Amino acid sequence: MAEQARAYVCDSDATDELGRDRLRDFLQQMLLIRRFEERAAREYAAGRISGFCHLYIGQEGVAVGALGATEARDHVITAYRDHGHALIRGCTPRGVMAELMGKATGSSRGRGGSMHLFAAEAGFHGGHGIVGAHIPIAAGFGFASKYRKSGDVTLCFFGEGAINQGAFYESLNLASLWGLPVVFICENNYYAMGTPLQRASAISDLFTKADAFGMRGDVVNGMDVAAMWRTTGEAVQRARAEMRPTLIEARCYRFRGHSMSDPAKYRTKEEVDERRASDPIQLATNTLTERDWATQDEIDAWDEDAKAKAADSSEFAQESPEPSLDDVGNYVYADPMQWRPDEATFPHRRD
Amino acid sequence: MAEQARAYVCDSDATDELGRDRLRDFLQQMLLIRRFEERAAREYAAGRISGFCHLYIGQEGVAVGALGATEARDHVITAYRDHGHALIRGCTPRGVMAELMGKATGSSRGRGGSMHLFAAEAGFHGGHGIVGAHIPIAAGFGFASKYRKSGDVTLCFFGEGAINQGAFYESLNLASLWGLPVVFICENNYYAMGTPLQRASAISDLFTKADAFGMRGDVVNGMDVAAMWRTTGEAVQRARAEMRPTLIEARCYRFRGHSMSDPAKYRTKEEVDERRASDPIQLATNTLTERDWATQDEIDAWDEDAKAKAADSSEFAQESPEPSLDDVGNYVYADPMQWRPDEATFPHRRD
Amino acid sequence: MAELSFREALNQALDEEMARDERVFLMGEEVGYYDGAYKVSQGLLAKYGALRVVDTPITELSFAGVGVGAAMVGLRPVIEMMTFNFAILALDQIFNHAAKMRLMSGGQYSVPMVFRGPNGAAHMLSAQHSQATENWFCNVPGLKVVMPSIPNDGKGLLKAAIRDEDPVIFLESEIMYNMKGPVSDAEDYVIPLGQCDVKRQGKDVTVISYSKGIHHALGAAEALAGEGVSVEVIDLMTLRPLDMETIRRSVKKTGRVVTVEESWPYGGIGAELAYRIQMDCFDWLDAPVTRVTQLDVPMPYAENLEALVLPNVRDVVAAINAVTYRS
Amino acid sequence: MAELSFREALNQALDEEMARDERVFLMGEEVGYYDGAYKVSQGLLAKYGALRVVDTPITELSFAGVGVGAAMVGLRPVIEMMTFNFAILALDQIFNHAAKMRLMSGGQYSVPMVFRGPNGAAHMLSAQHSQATENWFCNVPGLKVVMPSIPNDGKGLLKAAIRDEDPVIFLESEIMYNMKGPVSDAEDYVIPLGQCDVKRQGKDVTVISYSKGIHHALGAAEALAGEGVSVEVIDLMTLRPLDMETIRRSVKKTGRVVTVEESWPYGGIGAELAYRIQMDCFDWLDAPVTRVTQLDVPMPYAENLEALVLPNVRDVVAAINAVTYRS
Ligand SMILES: Cc1ncc(C[n+]2csc(CCOP(=O)(O)OP(=O)(O)O)c2C)c(N)n1
Ligand SMILES: Cc1ncc(C[n+]2csc(CCOP(=O)(O)OP(=O)(O)O)c2C)c(N)n1
Ligand SMILES: [Mg+2]
Ligand SMILES: [Mg+2]
Repeated sequence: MAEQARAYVCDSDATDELGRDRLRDFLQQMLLIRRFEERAAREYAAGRISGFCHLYIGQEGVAVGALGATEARDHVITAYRDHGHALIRGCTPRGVMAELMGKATGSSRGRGGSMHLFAAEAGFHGGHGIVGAHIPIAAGFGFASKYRKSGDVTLCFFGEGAINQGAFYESLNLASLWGLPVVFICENNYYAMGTPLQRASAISDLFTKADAFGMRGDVVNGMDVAAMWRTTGEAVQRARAEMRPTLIEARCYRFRGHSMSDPAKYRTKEEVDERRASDPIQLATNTLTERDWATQDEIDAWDEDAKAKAADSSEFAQESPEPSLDDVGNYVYADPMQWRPDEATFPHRRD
Repeated sequence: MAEQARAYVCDSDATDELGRDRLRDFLQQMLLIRRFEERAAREYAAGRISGFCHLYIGQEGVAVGALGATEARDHVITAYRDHGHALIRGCTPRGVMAELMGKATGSSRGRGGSMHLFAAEAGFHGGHGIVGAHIPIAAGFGFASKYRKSGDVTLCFFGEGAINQGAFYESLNLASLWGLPVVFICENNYYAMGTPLQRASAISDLFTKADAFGMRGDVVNGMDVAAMWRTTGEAVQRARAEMRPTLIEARCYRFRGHSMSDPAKYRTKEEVDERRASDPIQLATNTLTERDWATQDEIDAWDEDAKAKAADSSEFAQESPEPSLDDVGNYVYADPMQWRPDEATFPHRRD
Repeated sequence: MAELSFREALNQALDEEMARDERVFLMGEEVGYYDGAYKVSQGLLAKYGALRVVDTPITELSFAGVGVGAAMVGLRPVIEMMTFNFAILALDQIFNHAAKMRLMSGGQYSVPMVFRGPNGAAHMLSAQHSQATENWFCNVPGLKVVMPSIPNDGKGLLKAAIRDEDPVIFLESEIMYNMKGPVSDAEDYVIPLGQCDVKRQGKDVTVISYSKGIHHALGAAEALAGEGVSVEVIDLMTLRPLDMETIRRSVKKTGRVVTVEESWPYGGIGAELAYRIQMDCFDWLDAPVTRVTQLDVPMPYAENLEALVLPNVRDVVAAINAVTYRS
Repeated sequence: MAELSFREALNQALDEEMARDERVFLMGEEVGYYDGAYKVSQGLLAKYGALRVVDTPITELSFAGVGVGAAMVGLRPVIEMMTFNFAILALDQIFNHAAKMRLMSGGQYSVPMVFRGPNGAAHMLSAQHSQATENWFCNVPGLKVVMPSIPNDGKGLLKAAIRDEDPVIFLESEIMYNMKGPVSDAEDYVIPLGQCDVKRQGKDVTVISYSKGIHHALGAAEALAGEGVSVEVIDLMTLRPLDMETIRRSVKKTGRVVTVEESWPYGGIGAELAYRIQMDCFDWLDAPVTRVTQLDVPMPYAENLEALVLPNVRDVVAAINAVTYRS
């Protein structure tokens, strides 16, 4: 994998299959995520965003390639490193940036923040903060698909650190035992906060854990959006047609720290630079230009467009109002009245 | 396995290794467990024992063979089906029977009952009721051995139903990652209450799950006390000498219901009868007599002795006093006074 | 009114709701082929099939999560915990997911599901199998908590819980499944959540309880009636949210309150009731609100110790005597 | 007295206890090579090595269990939960095993261990990362619960917790690690568990709190001192077991009580204190015990909503005014 990860262009067979138009589209999606997050990082530095903020920079190929292999009716769920998945699955840049700034116009009305983005209508079910805990929830979506014979598929993303949580294993067993149409995608960026894979997992070929549940396991270069698309596509097909789950290990890398507050002292500059050579955006760019599927000018224009969208989202978010204090009792129960004053502390708090 | 499980005698190589004296000893231990539990079942029917009572009848070969491969300094822990392990690892028949009857003379002073037998001095650490939850605790014993470089080994027994709990996988990962001297012994009796293995686990060769953690996995006929002894012995050696854990799948069968209250309608009489043919006590008996390592008269005498011990334990237990009500606040904290009256309800309760 | 056991009443509720709404399914350990560890789901597999009555491996955390996911996309799961002692393994899905999904998403999701099963002590099961877990759930906003005391309420409340748009923790008493009682024959009998029921009218003392405790309360009321003490017994039925109106009305009438619960005292239901009552009815109280709870110890196995640890009619009588200064 | 941050004071306690007793080890996520997610364990790996400062995979349930097992056989584990929001995954090991092993075995085992880490809200972390979890632990017999409000107490209490023979839940405030304060230079500074500390003497009102709430209480006391209201502030320090003597003495002096906590109200610490105070000091109370808590909602992300949901000095002032009938 390491070899392939350093490759200069996307896998050529996968690229042939993917085709010009989709690869052009994928690059634009990756650029949007990249520029949006670079903007978010600046807003964070400027103090306009607070709390935990986990950037996806470097891993864009995984979400873009994988989601590119799904249909609109399919379900998607991931952990707290969710900006990328959200932006290409139902959340607008404005909605996400406003959410990061805790505004009423945010995609979660300012209730969830960076870690809890959702777009229920579009089948993007979050945005979750407890490592590994959303994996059984994904199995629940798969169960619902089987229950309704609806033919839709669930993509569940999680980091390699989540693989050590019992919920991961329990869910794989249920998915295989019951035949649930779920694709489990482990985004192996080799670090869980400051802990490298080898200090957390007894084995390093994580995709082989699928064997313990009689499930298909695949490994793919997550920095290669075309390869990611192809491997996920096969798994989605397996889920939709045969009701069989798959575990995909997508090897990738995050170029930034774990969150905005992490100096990432646990890895060398050399290691990071080496991995930057396989930046998914660079790979896609090289592939498009080499094949004359896009000119550098076009790509620069896409880049400008992405930056413009990011800038617009920031303006929108800054101008947006904070949530109304009167709504503090909403969204706890279906009926806001279920939130009884006498279950709270002092009434004056709501004056 | 099924084939072997129906074999008429114990594996001959294993038996050669084990030798005459130890096999004679093993049979006596199995007889003690068997007769003790038959007695316990009668006491239960007579209303002298209440609560949950899970009999080990049919699985004696697993505990006797495995524990026969350990040293006194080693640690043992199991689930609620613990009478067998307790009787050959520090608990007396009197202490266990008194515990089952909830008497002050019980091995846990009447606090634990059938599911919570302990003999701390002898390294028998229970007796636990939450399926799968004692597996991480076993890893903790292993961690302590590594921490102290004490060279002792932990045997952790659990049912095949526990294999679907996340704690099982988490613990295997820790044991392999950290190099803990723990032998994980899955007593696969094919049923978890009324749920057959194939309706609970996506795969049936459970020992292969060890691969997911870079750990050695073995399967053995748990009805064959000699084979059980040999396989466990190798694993104990691997743990003690190389600090490497092992997962052993011991295929066995319980001849009684899950607990005293289970009619076991989920399996046929034919299935049970077929499995009775490989009763571990019968296998050991056949092996000893065939090899002229013991006469039937000797074996009958051992059997009588086991019955006598069971009868004695019952008399002892019945004559024993109930725990004193004054001690209700003991064993909650090291200092009984930590249990403050004002943290309880009415003082008169303790009058 | 048919005379039914708690088990049968709950079974009827499940059956009727599954027949009424095909989004409703039951999932848990041994709920199907075994007909339920406590036989509450008897016959449902045969009637509704394995897709709607789902046996699970022993994996509480994850099948609870499967329920949360299924509810998020529109199904109405009823997740059976074989006993709530095991639900402790699933608390992350209940506290962090079921209870918070609506809020975290700014109202994009409802999690209409029920976690149900036996709770509290049965008989001689020792510490790990005898816990009354209601306190923990009552503390968490986003959850509703329901605990019926008689078969009739069990049926009406379970049907309401299944139809509720929010996650409901429905706790049944592990030793009351065989208790019989009259159950409404109404076509579609539903008891709204969030309301207390006055199980016995009285004027001298208010005893507030739920589930098993109601029977201790009624027993004490009966015993003291002879001695001229008129006891009002309020059945919370829904512990969260609490119906304080009914409670206040009673307390302002009697001025004396005893609470009865099987859970541990610290931060229990009695503590919460005491807080609210002394806050709302300070000038009406003639005696401190007095609670009867389980002793503050893990449950021991021995029969005599277990009996000592659990609250009983005698304790309630003693508490009533205390608040009426008869002792 | 050296001026230390909470982080430094806790680090000293860990360092001193590890130096004093080689059975003591620290285990958790990022405690070693990363020097701790909140840097409480800074430098300990370098000093004590990887066998005594152990980084774990993300597997809360099991490393909590490893701690229980190690404690059962004589070690003294300090298990760090990166935050207690994640400890929910480990509650089975804490409730069903650490808290019950001694009882279930009839006293054959001690489980001398500490579960410690940040608790409560930090700043804009939303619902899953902002929980004050103390209620749940306080409810469970077999556990002790400790929550320091200043660095000095943090050091003295953590050392006592590590030496205690029972499992101790030691909850630190996630946003107070940088707070500085004088810390005793005593050779071996240990504050016994189970005792309150009167942080400010007063005669008109008793405010009972712990951890972060103490600072709201002291702020309110300061603010009201000018208006001639003399507020006594009691720091529980140990929430379980509760030191009722100190509390009763104060309440009998002031007759008015306000409790302050960051957790949710239902069955909270304030509820328990209210129960015991009205039970023990019924005739001394001039006003209902009044609690200040977090609003009864999952924590929202937005800064203004979070500020509204969390208790603050203004709330405590309002509560004091209420119990003194000044409002
Ligand atoms: C149950 C739980 N434990 C710990 C944490 C704290 N935490 C947040 S992210 C993280 C690392 C996760 O790493 P990985 O799964 O590889 O995802 P990545 O951050 O690399 O995308 C940890 C330990 C948490 N959020 N939930
Ligand atoms: C966490 C948990 N869930 C459910 C139960 C109820 N229960 C007790 S034993 C059992 C079956 C366990 O089967 P297995 O692990 O195969 O052990 P066996 O009984 O066959 O020895 C179940 C479901 C429990 N005790 N703990
Ligand atoms: Mg990672
Ligand atoms: Mg079994």
